[in-house]
Amino acid sequence: MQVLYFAWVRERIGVPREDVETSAETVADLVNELRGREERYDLAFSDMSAIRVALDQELSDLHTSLAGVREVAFFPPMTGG
Amino acid sequence: MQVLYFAWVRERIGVPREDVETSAETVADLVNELRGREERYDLAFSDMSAIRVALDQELSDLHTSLAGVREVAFFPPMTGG
Amino acid sequence: MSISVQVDDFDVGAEINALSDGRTDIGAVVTFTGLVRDMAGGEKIADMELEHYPGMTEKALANIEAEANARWDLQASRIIHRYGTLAAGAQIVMVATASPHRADAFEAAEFIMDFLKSRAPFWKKEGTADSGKWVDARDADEDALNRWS
Amino acid sequence: MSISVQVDDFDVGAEINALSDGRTDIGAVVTFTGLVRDMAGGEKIADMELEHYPGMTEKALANIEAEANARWDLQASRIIHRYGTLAAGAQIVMVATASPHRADAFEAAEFIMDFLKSRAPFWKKEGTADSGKWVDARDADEDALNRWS
Repeated sequence: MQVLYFAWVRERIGVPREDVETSAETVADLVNELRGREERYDLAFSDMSAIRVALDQELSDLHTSLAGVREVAFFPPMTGG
Repeated sequence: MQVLYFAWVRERIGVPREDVETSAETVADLVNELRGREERYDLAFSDMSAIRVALDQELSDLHTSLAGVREVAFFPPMTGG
Repeated sequence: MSISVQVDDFDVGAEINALSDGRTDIGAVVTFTGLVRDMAGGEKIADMELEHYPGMTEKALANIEAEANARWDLQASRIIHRYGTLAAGAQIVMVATASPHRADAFEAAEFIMDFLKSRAPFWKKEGTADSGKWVDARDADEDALNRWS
Repeated sequence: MSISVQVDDFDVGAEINALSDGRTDIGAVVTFTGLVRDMAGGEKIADMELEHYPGMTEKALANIEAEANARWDLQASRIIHRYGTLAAGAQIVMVATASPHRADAFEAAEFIMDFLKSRAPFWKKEGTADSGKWVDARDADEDALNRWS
């Protein structure tokens, strides 16, 4: 599964995207799995209220299933316009 | 006193402006005086709900005094923009 | 703040540039451009005759612009209103507002347009194939003013 | 309906002309242009870095534009959003809407801007003299969305 990071989430994790082997069932499971791997993930995801998630380029949330999803993106609240 | 007419008020009265000798005290008095003079005024002012008035280029109303006023204008509701 | 009442056409892009060129403090520019539509009430419109009240028009536009600048945080504003004979598709009016904040720029431009519609001394006569017809004031335009009071 | 996500600058006047040239049925064109401000929270801003999510950005902009066209009576619309490094004073975004009616053109442009502010995947990093700071999302921008629901 492709996992993408943007803005300060990208900066904290240190890469813009990576291929992640996981059997996580939901976004929240994936986050917990990553936080257990290395400190940089733990730091990036320490306050999930400041994190937004998109599944296959559609805004979603932590409780959504990852079944069939190819691309997960984590980023701060958007500041366009 | 200079009296100006615009849009269909001007068309009905037949002139864009004229000098009017009057001792009318209010706008309503002036309108009544003009209506008594000729039919074209009577026609133009037959429905005063469709007429707006400006005194010295400021929007005003029928009950306002003409004391000190140099320019009176009659016109339909404005359609700018 | 600047207003023009003129026969000549105008260039919205050039007006935006004149407001914002060389400045780095503006966050938002809103423009409104009004055009002559080719249809009105199911009738084909060839052109529009715009009559105005020279002298009063300039005062009314300057007052509307000053009022907008008093109500909202504007860094610049511009009003241009044409008169004379305008063909279908021609530009009639433009309003531009610049502000640090988008809401101020939007609201001020809407406010100015609402006032121009029924408080600036212009009168429109639509030219159809065989005659001309004075445009009636719309209740909706009068109602639009009430939201600002 | 047309959207662009690009590094290059744009010309608002040319975009307005592209919407309206050769047409005689448009009554109102509204444009919004967003610019990089040189100050934020009392600090001097030299430039702004705009990051986005290629692919998702284009989808989000197309969805916002389609929703605006579904809600209001629009004859044409255009969204351009830049990314990359933009100097203070530079143009960031423009929205243009054309409609027979001024209220539709104004509301649709405001709606699109409100959505771009907090639903399009862009992130701004302000460059100050010695560092960079990610711009926080504003509660006011989130609140602005609620009026359309």
